[in-house]
Amino acid sequence: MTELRREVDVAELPTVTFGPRSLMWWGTLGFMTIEGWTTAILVVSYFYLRQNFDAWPPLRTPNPSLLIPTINLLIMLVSLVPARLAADAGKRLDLAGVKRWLAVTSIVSIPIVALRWWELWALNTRWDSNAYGSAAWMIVGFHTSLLLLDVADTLGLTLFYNIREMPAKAFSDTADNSFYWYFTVGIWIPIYLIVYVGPRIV
Amino acid sequence: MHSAFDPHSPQARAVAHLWWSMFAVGGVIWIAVIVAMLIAIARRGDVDFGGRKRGLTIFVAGTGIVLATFLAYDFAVGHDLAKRGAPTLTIGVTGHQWWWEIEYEDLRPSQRMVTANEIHVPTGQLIEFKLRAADVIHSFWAPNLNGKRDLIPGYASSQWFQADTPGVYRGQCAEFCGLQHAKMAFLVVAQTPTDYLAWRTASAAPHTPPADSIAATGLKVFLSSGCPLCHTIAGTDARGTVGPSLSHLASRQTLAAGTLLNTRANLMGWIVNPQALKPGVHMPAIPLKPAELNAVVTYLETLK
Amino acid sequence: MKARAVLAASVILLPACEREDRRLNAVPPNPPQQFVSEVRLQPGPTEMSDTTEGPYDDNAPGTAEGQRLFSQMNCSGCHSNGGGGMGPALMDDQWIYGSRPDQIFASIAEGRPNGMPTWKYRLTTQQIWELVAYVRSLSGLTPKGARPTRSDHMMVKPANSQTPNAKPKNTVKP
Amino acid sequence: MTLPADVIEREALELDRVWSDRQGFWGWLTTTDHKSIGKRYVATAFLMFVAGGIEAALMRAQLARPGNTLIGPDRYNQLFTTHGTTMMFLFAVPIMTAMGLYFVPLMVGARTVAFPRLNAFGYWTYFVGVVFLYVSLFANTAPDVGWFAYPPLSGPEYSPGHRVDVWAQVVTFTEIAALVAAVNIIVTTFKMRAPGMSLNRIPLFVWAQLVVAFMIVFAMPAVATGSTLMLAADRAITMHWFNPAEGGDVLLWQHVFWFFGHPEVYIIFLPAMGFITPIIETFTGRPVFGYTALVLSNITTAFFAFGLWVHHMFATPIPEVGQSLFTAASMVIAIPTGVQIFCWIATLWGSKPRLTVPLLFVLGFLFTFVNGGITGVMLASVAFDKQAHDTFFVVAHLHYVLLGGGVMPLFGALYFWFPKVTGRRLNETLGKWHFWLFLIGVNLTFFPMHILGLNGMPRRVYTYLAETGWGTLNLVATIGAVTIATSVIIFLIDVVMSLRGGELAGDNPWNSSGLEWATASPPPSFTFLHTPFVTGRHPLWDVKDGLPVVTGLSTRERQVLVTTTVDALPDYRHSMPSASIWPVYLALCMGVVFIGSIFSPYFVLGGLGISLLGLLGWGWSGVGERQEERVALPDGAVKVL
Amino acid sequence: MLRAESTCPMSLRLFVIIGLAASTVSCKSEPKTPGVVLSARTGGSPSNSDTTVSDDGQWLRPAKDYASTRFSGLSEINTGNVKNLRVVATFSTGVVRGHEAAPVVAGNTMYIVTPYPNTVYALDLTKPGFPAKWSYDPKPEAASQGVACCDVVNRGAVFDQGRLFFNTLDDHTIALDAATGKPVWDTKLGDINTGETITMAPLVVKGKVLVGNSGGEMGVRGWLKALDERSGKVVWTAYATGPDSSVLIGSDFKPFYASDKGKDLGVSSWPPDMWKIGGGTMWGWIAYDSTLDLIYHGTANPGPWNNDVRPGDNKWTSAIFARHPETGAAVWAYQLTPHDSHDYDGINEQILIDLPINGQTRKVLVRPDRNGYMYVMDRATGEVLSAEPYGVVNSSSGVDLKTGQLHVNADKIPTVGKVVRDICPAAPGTKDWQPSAYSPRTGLIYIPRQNLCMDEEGLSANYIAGTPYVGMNVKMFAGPGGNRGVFQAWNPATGREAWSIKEDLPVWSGALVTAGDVAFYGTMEGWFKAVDARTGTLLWQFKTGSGIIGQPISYRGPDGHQYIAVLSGVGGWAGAILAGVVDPRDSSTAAGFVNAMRDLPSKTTKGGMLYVFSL
Repeated sequence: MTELRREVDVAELPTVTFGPRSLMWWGTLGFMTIEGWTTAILVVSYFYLRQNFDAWPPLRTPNPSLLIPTINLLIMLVSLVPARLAADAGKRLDLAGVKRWLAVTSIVSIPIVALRWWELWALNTRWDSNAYGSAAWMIVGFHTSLLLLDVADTLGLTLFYNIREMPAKAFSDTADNSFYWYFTVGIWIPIYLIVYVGPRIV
Repeated sequence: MHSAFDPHSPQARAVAHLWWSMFAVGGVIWIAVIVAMLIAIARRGDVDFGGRKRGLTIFVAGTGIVLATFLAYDFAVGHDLAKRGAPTLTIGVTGHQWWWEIEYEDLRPSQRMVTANEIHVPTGQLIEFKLRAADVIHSFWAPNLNGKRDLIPGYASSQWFQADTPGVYRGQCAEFCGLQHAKMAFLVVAQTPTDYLAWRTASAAPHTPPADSIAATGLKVFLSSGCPLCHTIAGTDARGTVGPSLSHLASRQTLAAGTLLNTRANLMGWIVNPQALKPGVHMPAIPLKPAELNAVVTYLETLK
Repeated sequence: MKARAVLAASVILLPACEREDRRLNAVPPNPPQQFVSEVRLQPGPTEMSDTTEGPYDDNAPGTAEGQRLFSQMNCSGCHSNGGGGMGPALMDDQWIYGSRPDQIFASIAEGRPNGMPTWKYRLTTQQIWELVAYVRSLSGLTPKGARPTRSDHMMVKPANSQTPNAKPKNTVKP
Repeated sequence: MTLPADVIEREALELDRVWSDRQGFWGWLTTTDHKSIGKRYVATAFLMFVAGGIEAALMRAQLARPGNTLIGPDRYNQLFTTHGTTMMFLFAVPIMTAMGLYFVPLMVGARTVAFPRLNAFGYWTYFVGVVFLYVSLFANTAPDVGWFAYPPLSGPEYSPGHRVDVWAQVVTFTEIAALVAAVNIIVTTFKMRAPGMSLNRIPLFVWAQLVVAFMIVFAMPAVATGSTLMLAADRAITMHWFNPAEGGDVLLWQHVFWFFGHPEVYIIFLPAMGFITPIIETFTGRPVFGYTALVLSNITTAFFAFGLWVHHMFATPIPEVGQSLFTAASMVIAIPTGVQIFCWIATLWGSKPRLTVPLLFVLGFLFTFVNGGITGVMLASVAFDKQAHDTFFVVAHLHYVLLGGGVMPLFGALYFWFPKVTGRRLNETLGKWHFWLFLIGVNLTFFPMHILGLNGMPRRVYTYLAETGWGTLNLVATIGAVTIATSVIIFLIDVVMSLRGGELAGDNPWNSSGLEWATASPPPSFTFLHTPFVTGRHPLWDVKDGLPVVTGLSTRERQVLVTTTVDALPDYRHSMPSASIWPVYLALCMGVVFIGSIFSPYFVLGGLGISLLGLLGWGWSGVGERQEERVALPDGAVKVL
Repeated sequence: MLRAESTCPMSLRLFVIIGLAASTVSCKSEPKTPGVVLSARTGGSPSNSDTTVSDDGQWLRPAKDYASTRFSGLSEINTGNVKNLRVVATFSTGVVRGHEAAPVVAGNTMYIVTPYPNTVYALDLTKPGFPAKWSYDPKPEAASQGVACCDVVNRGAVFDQGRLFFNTLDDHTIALDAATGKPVWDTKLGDINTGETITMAPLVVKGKVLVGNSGGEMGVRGWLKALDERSGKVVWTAYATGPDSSVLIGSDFKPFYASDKGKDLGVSSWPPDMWKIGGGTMWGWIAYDSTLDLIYHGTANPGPWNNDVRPGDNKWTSAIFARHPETGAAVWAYQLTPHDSHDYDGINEQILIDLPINGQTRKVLVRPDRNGYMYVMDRATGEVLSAEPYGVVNSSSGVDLKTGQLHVNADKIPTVGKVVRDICPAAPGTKDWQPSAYSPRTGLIYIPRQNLCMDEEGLSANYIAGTPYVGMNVKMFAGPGGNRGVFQAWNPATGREAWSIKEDLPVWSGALVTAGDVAFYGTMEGWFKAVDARTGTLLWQFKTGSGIIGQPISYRGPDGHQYIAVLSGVGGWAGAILAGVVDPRDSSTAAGFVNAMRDLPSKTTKGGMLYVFSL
């Protein structure tokens, strides 16, 4: 073995960091990129298929309903607040705050998932009616899988915080969980505009 | 009989020229790289580092020039291939699993003609092919005459060429289309305009009822079996469009989309057990008694 | 132990082999010889089975070939895409002449008096059996994994693979 | 200051206790050690190479003479599809990322990858895919529509049964595995480099892996979208992405597939570029010429790779203007590749290289790959491509590129790093036999195919007529295939013999310069006793008075050093999770979801349900014990808890 | 009843029996206005020609008169008292398929022919409850049901010279002695094995029984045959396709438009041999103008529906012919829809009236066609005087009156593998077979019709004799407005709609209009409706047992009072969902019509009943 020579000592360095300094944040960013890109490919395909149609939505397919999706969008936007507050509490190492705001985020996120069911039917078409239906269902459906994943993550974290003592790095995880939630809500805005509002505009 | 190296049309010739020039330049580059590599490992002694950076610049510039030349040449050839006058003949080609339906178009509907797996064209004239797929994607390719073009469901496409010299050129489906992709060939028979017209007239001639009695029995057997449900023989009551048209079958050179030479033995074998010769083909084995088979084949052989 | 594992594995895999097997040169079983009874009533203790399988019922390529024949032999002209029209619907639970594979074989091969032609002189036994499998798939009587799903056509009905099993109810001749 | 030997010994013992896995099967199953996983990843992928090779050999046997009836069309179509799918999805990409997962941490001086459990999950997911495809092959349910699975042939109407579903889901498994690996490699490279390894000191191997990881992130979602979200949905739940009658479009598939498919070639080929540079450096004993040029050409290749996909579709009716653009892009990509070749030859030039087996494979690479590159430029020409497309000419081209540009460097790499991984060297003599037979075999098999293709022989045909005159050249190609098979058998014998009694290698048998050679062969469970400190591009060649290292990482837990992204300054100490069964469990859940989806959508729901359980378990077991922690608050302060 | 073999038996008989005409009606004289029937209207109002005059006490043929007006001169029932109509008799036919027939009344007997099995009943109108005098069962072949495209309907019998003539589904034309119900002759005209059936009501003109075949969806070759009224022997056969000799195009043939001129167009406008299986059947209505001595009939759609396999104009399908009844020789022909791609059969009724056009009165033929246009043609020459759309049409953009050409909208032509959406009108056309009525009093045509559009996809069509030869996937749905049916009053003089009534379901019954200015029609829900012929106001309605697709008639009973009769019994193409054993989950079922009719079973049920109403 080569002879070793001490150059630096890192014993004093921190063990928990937040945001871009932490590994988990980068991992989260990686998956956001993959999922965002997948969504982008679906959206491009949606517009590609649109060229095959004279009308969009196709003839005798009503426009998507806006009521439920808009309500859900508003709930999602509102949910950003507790998510942000939870992240902030985490960054302050405020255990009570983290518990409180995680719980609020969890409670707010459940109706989002529930409304998603009616949101799919608000497309007013079926996935097996035609390519328009397939594309619209698939985009919303794929986002639903992201949504479920993050809601499950939030619920799990909330659960853990309430049944055991969590180490400090969980504060960082809480912040990353909120970070992913911003993404989930963030890409929903263009999806909402493209899939639900778009057919009404053009 | 079937090669891009042996062009018989201006289109295929332009591509062949492009190929040979790319081959020459590419070959020189390949040899140069190998020689450089061999010199590099053979030269013993630490050679100085100077000049490499300039070498890199020159190399990049050189590569760029070669590529730009290729590109320009390719665009020129592409331009030539895309350029075409009004076709003198339009032929519809529909790809089926696994045979080709050929329709000679004509502004007078009654002069249209449908045949299969063998395309006759006059030489010296631009022929346009309207390509359509009946099921999956196929690709129309007669290498001696022009490059390939895909037949894609939901899309209309076309290809064209002008055969220079009379001859028989083989073509084959070039896009994987399922079980019998390998046995989906066709022949392009280029003929002088006179010969072509003669063939065209003969092929449009109505069916004459068979004179000899065995053939007449054959027709009867043909019509009372499953054959007419899939095949057409112009002028008879057989009007099926599922399989290739058998009108003038005897004048074709091959059977089963270029799979077999059109001989009596092959025809018999094909009718009795097509699955042995082309497994998976949609034609079932026709249960005929030997005498019936003999009669049917005798009849089919009269379809010149 | 090892032998048992191998046996278990083959039991799992065998249906798959069966289901995907392209029987290019198959010799299908002979057509049913007996005449088909058009009533369910029979004197004495009854033991009627509706579970018999046609040779291609659990065979996806065979069923697909049946689907092809169904449109090419113009079955679809009368029976549409299973919904009927000039002929009776095939995707519902009503069977005038019985839903068993041998009964359907007989219907196709022999024809039926109210307009169903006889096909036995035109189609081979194998082709008729393939049609039987497809016809049964229309009402969900064949295993789901072997049934065709949507074809590349206008969507006029739910895919066969989505059709719930319509438990046959034999009805009398109209 | 030099570290005292007793401290080193004590620390080594403590670290080994913390990092090593439990004994026995359970330890083997639950390991998150990137080296264990990397090894089994490479071994599984190589097994797939052998399996794909056997399929190829069977196909060559069938094609040896015209009208052969050895294998019927049904089996042949399954074989060539399985061959293509295996080679692309189960061999080439996995083995390249596996090499990265094993070596990137070693080369950047890290103890493990950034996400060890994710790494294990990736491997097991891939493993499920492997098992699935091969079980289906033996159950006569292997896909038979080509590795490209063009609809409508692969659609529900023309591919009844589940064969294509198997394909679509096998692809899904490998997508997940590749994406997980890519994220791991990216974060490992960005955040876990040894202090001092700034961006301009990253080894070219790692650069290549990094670039490829980014390509995976942007390419793989395309085919995942196509296969899982579109094709499988069309087949299973009656969607209409590819049904022209209901507004779908069969060319959409070709776009999404080749948007992945072309970068895929570079995903296979660029890591090989990373193998070549250290081999050339080591055996010429000098730094490679044009480090910056090589890095830049890697990056440009990656960018251009996304702009070429349409050249797979020149025979389709798409606008000619678009085709011209793609022709130009396809030709331009030759420049960065040419630059790389120039740099390597310039490095070799007059260097008195040691002609060991790894270097021989690099030379074989040049001989073969340049040929494939030149035919690649030819195929970029629309006019010529319309003749050559979908013929054996393309088969020849792609095998020259992939065998020459991927497999040959891979063999070189296996010979080169085998001592590091196993502690023993491979036999040089057998290696030379392997090399020469392989080189001859590849050229004998594939060179005739150029001529066959232009003589009109289409791809994917299970037989051909004697009248076509293709018999002789096909026979030559089959003989070549036998030669290749022989060479691979020699290699396998060499591996088995060397594992048993090969020459012991020592830490750095080739006198190489990379950090991976700074630790023992095979590396200990903790990889590096101390994280090295990097002062140049060639750490071991730069060493003057002992390797500079970092101290202060805990020896009581799996702690690694995280550094800053650009300059690689020490930033914080990160605790890695322990071994866990949950990655295996979750991979099996993926199996339930995706394999089950073929049979019923309810499997998806059920599978997701049990996956949630797995996620909870994963999260629970990853929380770790509360201990003294130093938290870096966002405002810069450090709070000790 | 006069039995004289007069050169002009009809008008003479009319004159003698009812003496309605104010002025002498003679065979060769210029037509004059029958003053009693026609109230004087302000200048320029259309008048009916001699061919419309008929015996208002009886109803001898489904269209009432040779001019196909379905106008009854009886006026006892009028707009004021129609609300008092009540059922006076019912009669169950014993069949529950689509009843498209019109009862015919001759003397004191009413004759009904049922759908398959085509039983004929003679009802005695003199006795209470109209008991059956006799019935006749022709026992048609059961297999014929399997080749009848659109239910096993029959559109009625015809009475002439003491005999009743009717067709059976299995291609027989039978003459019965009207008094005894004994068959006089029975001629087999076609072969169900090739897909031929007969559903039309024959017409007797000048001692010839005119009969055409059905089966355009089975790849048959359409024909119209004339049978000798006495012997049943076929006198002439005019095919719709093929060489001029078989279409009976000879030296008399003088079509108005250049596109209809040429030799053997019935062959040269088809790909080789396709004319032999090209459709052009004749299952609709025939009119007769005794002045010009011409019969007018249409030909149905070309086969198969998939138009890819039959490039060309496909003459003489979807056309109108004028022929001499004795020889069948064509005098002119006009192709309404050349190269039809949407099943626009040209078999609808032609109403022969006199119409003021540009200040002069022209003898015209009015044809509300399937393709969506109301053709007004000079019936002597075949010139199209106007062709206005009377429903929603986007499959074409109008008719060029100079060339006679229909401007087809190429975007709406389906080909194999291509789905074309939103084609209006749908395959049954703006109006199908269901005949309209014309009232000389109001000058309006009363059109029962549908308002449907469709999606179409071409499929490859394989010809197998005796099996359907269609090659099209069709999905129909309600047109703009959402109502599937319309009862429309149309002014042929102005080419404008006068009024219309929206009906939820297609109006698949015939129309009747009376001198009491009441128009009658039935709906598929089963409502039998009477509306004011001038305004369209609903005056009375009655719910029958099943949906109505029959043709209402009016006659004077033995008691001297006016009666209205109609058959109720849903079915036909529109009612296929009830008539056949179909499954509405398949929207292509019954060639796509079922998709538009999924709710029919919830609105009515099968039936087969005659209803007779009176004040």
